[in-house]
Amino acid sequence: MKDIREDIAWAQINTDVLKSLENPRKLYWVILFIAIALVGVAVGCEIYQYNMGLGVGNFDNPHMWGLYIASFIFWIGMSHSGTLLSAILHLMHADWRKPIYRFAEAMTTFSLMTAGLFVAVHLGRIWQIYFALPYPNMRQVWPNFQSPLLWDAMAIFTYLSSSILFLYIGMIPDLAICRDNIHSGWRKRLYTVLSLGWEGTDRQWRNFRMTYLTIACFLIPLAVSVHSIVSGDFASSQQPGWHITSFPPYFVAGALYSGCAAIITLFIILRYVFKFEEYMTKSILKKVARLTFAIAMIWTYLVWIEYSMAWFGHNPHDKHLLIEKATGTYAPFWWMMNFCASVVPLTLAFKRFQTNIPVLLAVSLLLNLGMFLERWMIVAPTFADGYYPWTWDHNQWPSLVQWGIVLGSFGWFTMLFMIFCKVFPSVSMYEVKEMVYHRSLATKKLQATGELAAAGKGAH
Amino acid sequence: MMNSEFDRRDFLKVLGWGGTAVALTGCGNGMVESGKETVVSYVEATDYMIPSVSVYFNSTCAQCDAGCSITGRIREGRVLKLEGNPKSAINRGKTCGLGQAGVQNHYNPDRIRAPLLRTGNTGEAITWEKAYALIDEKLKGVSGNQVAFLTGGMSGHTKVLLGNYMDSLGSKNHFVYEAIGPAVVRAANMKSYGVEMPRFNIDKARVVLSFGADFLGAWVSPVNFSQQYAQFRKGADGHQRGVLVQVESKMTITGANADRWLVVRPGTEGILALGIINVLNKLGVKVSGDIAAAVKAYDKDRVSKDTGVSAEQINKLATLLTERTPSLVLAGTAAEGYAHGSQNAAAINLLNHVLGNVGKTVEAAEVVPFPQMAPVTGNTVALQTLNDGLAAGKYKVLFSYGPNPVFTAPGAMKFKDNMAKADFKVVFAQYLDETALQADLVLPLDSPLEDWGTQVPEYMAGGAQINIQQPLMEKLHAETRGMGDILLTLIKQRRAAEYKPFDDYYGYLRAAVLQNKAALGGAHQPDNDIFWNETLSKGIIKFDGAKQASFSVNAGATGLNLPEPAEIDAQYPFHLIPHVNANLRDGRNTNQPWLQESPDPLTTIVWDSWIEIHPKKAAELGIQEGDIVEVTGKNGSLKVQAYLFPGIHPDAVSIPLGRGHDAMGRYAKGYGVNPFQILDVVYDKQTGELALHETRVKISKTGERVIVVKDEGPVGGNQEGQKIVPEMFTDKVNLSKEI
Amino acid sequence: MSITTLFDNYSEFRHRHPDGDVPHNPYKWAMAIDLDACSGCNACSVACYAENNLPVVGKEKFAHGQVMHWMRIERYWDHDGSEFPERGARYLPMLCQQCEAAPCETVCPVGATNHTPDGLNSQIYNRCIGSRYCSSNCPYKVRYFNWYDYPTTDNVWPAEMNMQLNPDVTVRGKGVMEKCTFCIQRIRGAESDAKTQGRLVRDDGELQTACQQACPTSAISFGNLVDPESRVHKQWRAQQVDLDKHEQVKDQAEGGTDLRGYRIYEWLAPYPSIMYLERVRESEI
Amino acid sequence: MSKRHLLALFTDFDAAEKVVTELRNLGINGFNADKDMIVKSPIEHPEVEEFLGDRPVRVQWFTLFGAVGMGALMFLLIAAAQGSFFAQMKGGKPIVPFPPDFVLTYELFILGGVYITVLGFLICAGLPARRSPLYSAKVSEDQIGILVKSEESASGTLKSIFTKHQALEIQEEAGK
Repeated sequence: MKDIREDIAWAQINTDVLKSLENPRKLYWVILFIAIALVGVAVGCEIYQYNMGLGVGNFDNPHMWGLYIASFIFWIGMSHSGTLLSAILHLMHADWRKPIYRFAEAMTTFSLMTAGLFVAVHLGRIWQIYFALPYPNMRQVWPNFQSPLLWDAMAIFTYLSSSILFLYIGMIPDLAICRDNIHSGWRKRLYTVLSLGWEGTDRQWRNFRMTYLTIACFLIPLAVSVHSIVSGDFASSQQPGWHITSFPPYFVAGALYSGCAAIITLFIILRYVFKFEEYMTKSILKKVARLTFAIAMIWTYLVWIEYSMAWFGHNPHDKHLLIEKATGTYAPFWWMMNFCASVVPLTLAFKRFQTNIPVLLAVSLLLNLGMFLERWMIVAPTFADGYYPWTWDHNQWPSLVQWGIVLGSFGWFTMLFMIFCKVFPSVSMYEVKEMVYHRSLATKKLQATGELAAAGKGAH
Repeated sequence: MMNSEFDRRDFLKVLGWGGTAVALTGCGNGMVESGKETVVSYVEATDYMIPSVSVYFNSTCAQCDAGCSITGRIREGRVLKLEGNPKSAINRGKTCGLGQAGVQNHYNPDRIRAPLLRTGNTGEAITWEKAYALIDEKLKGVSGNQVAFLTGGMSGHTKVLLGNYMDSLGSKNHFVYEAIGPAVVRAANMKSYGVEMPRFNIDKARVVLSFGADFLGAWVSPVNFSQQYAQFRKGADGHQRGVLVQVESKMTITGANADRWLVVRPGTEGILALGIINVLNKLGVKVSGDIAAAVKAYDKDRVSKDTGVSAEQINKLATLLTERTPSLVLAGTAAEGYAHGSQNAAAINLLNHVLGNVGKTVEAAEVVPFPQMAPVTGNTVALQTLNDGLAAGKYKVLFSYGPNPVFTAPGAMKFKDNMAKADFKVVFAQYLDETALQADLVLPLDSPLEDWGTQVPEYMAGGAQINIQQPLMEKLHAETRGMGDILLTLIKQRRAAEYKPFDDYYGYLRAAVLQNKAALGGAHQPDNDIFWNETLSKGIIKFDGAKQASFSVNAGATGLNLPEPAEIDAQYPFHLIPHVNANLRDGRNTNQPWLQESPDPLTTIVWDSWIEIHPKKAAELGIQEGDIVEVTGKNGSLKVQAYLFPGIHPDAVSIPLGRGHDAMGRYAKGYGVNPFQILDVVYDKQTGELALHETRVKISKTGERVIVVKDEGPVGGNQEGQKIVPEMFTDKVNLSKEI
Repeated sequence: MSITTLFDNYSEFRHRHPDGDVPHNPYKWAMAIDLDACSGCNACSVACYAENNLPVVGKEKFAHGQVMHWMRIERYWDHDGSEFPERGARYLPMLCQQCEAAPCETVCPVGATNHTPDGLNSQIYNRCIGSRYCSSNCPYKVRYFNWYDYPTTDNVWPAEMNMQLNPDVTVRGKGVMEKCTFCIQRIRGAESDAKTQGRLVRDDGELQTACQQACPTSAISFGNLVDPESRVHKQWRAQQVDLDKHEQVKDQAEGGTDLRGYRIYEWLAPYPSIMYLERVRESEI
Repeated sequence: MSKRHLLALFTDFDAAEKVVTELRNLGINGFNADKDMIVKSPIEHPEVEEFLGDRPVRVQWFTLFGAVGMGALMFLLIAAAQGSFFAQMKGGKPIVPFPPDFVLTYELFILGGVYITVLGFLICAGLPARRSPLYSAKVSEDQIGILVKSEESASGTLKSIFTKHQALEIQEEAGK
């Protein structure tokens, strides 16, 4: 199977990647346009909701939360795979990550930005959102540090800013390349400023390596903590279906899961629109697919743990809720969720699908549909069948306003992401160089010892 | 009370100004902003109005006729809330939801603001002078018996004034109409006790056996009964907890609180009563010969067959009644609403005699020593007479004050059309209700919280008392008048000389009270002003040691013959039970949003009407909750949402009264249906009262379905096995020990 | 400065309700509701509307479950399979339980709902940003959210109707959470009166909640739980219900207890401040 | 005595290594191999450090300080903030509850760590930097550059050494 050529000239790498900043395929503009349109829809809905009050979202008592919180978790989850690829695999010296971690990292950043929006959209009084910030004030009123929501805010802020820094630091050498190769216009100025006068001197490289490593080390526990804390919003509450010990690992697994699926989707799109066939090779795709499959199985295991805890644990409320999920108003979505997220990934177990682009695209989209439903099925049913039977409510549906804003969030994410890929190199040039350099060294050694046949392409 | 040292009227003026000021500043209703009004500063506020400090004045609740005394909380000249007046023997500081909503009757945005004269189909606002002149003119050349005056139950000085006015017109046609008053029971009581409305000592009873008397909801004097009920339940003075058994075909809120709710076939309440007497007799309770003879036929098997109450239940009940004395038996709305209503009531009252409750738990109430002020109670006979008269074109001029006959009269009586036959129709009203819309001249009334008056409650709970009604704040609308003032002006048109000294109703009232100072307990107080202000601040005039009504006990069973239970009509298989909702009553309070949004105690439905069907029956008919069903009777049909309700006899369906207005403003119009319109016109054989429960209907699905708007969740009041409202039995717990 | 306070009052900061070292003093407001007396007539609910400026949301919004009744009367049936409810219905007035360890308090991101020194679960409207986490975490679902801006909604408080609004109580705008306050405006009034007169609030009806004052059967009693003279205190004592237990001793007794007092969801350990007295039915009939 | 710069470009690291080792071994006077020699490469290459001799990295100390300092400071501030609102007693919880504060401290520990590390990087790597006198875009593409600074006298020798190892290109600073 075709992989990145080891004898590819470094200069070639530069030119190829830099091309992506210039002329993508038509499809790029189509996607960008649709995305912007969706954002428009969402803005409209939000303005309406802002003026009328949240009631237009068709919330009620007890349905206090709806799609907003579900989407919030969804987007937070999406962000995790970026860290997985860039940080964890970096530490594990899995060099195949090098061509794709840049856009994964960008995905992290932008999905976090999207998630952040939902925190605001969800509030009854957005205009008072600064109350949640710990700013010193004369009355000495501070946010309530006991609230999981505040932990969220803190965790997300940390995660977002760290990811942005990580993304930026890792991009400096490439920005220098852009600076050196683009000779006019605002881009020239932009790259000149951003590259901070990088010249690839030994001193710069030395500190660069150490810094990159350190931040990677920080990001891993951070990513884990972020989604554990998000799960804390539910696990640390008292409600049936939420108050579950296994939630933190369950959420983290789910996060990595949807993230990987999203990577596959974006991988395929970028590969096409920016003509990256040379670098985003099928062998890489295969590895991501396998990774996704593994995580999918972990997630399935955890979700079954959750079900069996509800079923066999002697809590009538949890058990009732589980039955309601499977048979009640939400049953169709619940079953679809289980199908998409637990059954569909099985296709990834087959070699021929692991590199079949149309199949992978479809599967990855289904997986994320499943994961979105999963978040919704965590939030909504608990409101529909909480503790108190008198206030159970089985016919509340999110209004078009809610759906509009959720759709818009996808547009918003895609818009940011697409613009980023057009402005910045979405394949890390210097690391691809490192990759082919080290591989060629390895091959040379093998040739020297004449064991090329034995090793084959096993190196990757 | 801090208000006894100054003249109330200056005070009210002050209040009024303050009121305007705060209404505008405090509530930001835009008048100030739009420059229509200016803010009045507090710089020159009087001592009586301290910003942010409430003052309290006593008055009388006019939401129903029970005559609860209320204390209004007034701040910056606005009445904010009504609480019960603890001094009143009737409600002892308590209020019902209906009473609480009194302020919404007062502040209601749909009140009429000026006299309206009909020109074609529109009402044109005119001045009061013009209105009075018009009435005067219309009355010229009209003989007294061509004038009819329709009112609801009345008492006190307004009643006196009205009486005098009718005299001045030489008219005897004062029709007193109550759509849902207990008229038949009154008649029956008159027969068996010699008084229309005795005092019921629920708190003294150990067992209360109520035949459809919804005394916790809408019957006679609910707030008073509720308090007695609480006592009765606690088992006052060391007794064990009282037992409540409710016999009816459709569960009322009282039935919902009963220890045993006995569902009977509609109309067989009397039979059950006689059956119980029969069993009691067997159990050794002495009864006079004629009674024994009368009940001989009613052995428990037959009764059980007729009523559907198991023989075993009847036995248990009878035993209980013998074991625990005194008991109290009540005949209520459900029992009286049939062609044999009087018979039912008589039979039930007989039970009281047999059990020897008369004189113990059924007593004669004290009476106010001013017979001319005593209440006149309404009935539906009056309506019929009036209706016939109108139909025959006997009446040229019709005055209407209080009831809303166009809404509450059965459609089959064609009251609306007959009313049109009168040349000149004057309606005194707060709202443009259905009747007012038919009038030629509509005169806007003050709200009860703006008006003066006196009231003598029909049901005297403690000693005799006269309730004072006084304004709690300045008028909201300049062009409204109190009924007293209107009557005074009208009567001046006839007898100017006699009424010259009274320049308004307030003056009349004050004079009238001071005249009888001694009799009203002011003997010790030389100063009239002080006495007057004290009286007002009390809000109640009590007559200690007033004598009781003469109580003639008639325990005979003569003329007692109950019909066989009605067979099921093949064409119209269901009894339609028009249910009296404690909040909406006959529909005069439907335009008070709090009441519209306060859930019905049994179905928790709001803002709409519904028809109650027993789940078993509904299953037969394939009806589910929310199905729109068509209810068809001999006199028309209506479409209403179905609610499956276990607390109703399978042969009966029930629709609440009070909703279904097509007038009366934004909060009432267009919500629900009006079952009055499809009632069969059947009369009680003895009293000639309308028998509200005699209507037969059939129901059919229309295919439409709605989501029933109710507070109850999808599991319909199921606790899902949780400990939310657990229950104990009296063999396990002793309440009399409790605090 | 704040750090010094921290160190000075450290032990104070570490105590917790209700089983902490510092009891409520001098007030702990609590309720006892006798379900045997309650007739389910809704007077309390309407009184609450009148006292606390609750908006009437109308049919549409009620249908959407957006009703704002702080005090709701719940009607339950015995589901014993019999054809008719022969023992009547069961009524339960459900309002904010003013929990001692309220699930809603800890989760509010801005601390808009707190535990007051006199034992209330307070809600600060103008601090609330409407995250609705409190309601999500409330086991009783007795918190109500302003989904719309009711003061400016048609026919909620049209001209004249707005003159009835109680000046002692805020009119809530859109986007804030609200709930039963035990009529805090009355409580504060009584407390400060008592303070100026150098005494404690008496238990003689000087302080009544709106619902209690209206209740025709006097099913609701409200008062100061730490005042041994108060009716509420005596009732709780007599029923052997302790505020700071999530499992009462009497309930562990063999064959149950003959006492009626219980608290809903006691086992969740929110330590509700409202004790209900079980409904009773006659065993003879 | 003015100094002048030379930049030589080589195809790969091996070539560059040879040059560097040679320059370091024969001590040309007027040229200090440890101070005046900079290697520029398109990719990060550990070997470079080895043949360039030991040049220390100090970023990790920033990291340590940032993480620990920020964490500790924030815990104190949060606890102090809680300590100073008496109004916000939470039923069932102490006013200064440890678990939540630890969660926040944990986040801030990481936040501080990352921020200060980045700061440290900029300081240690001397970024943002003024561009050095001689630079070729080739360096960011595929060639290894060696930038040396020496006395006029030494520059000749250096140039010859570069040419000896087939430098692809030698840039020379225009003489002042």
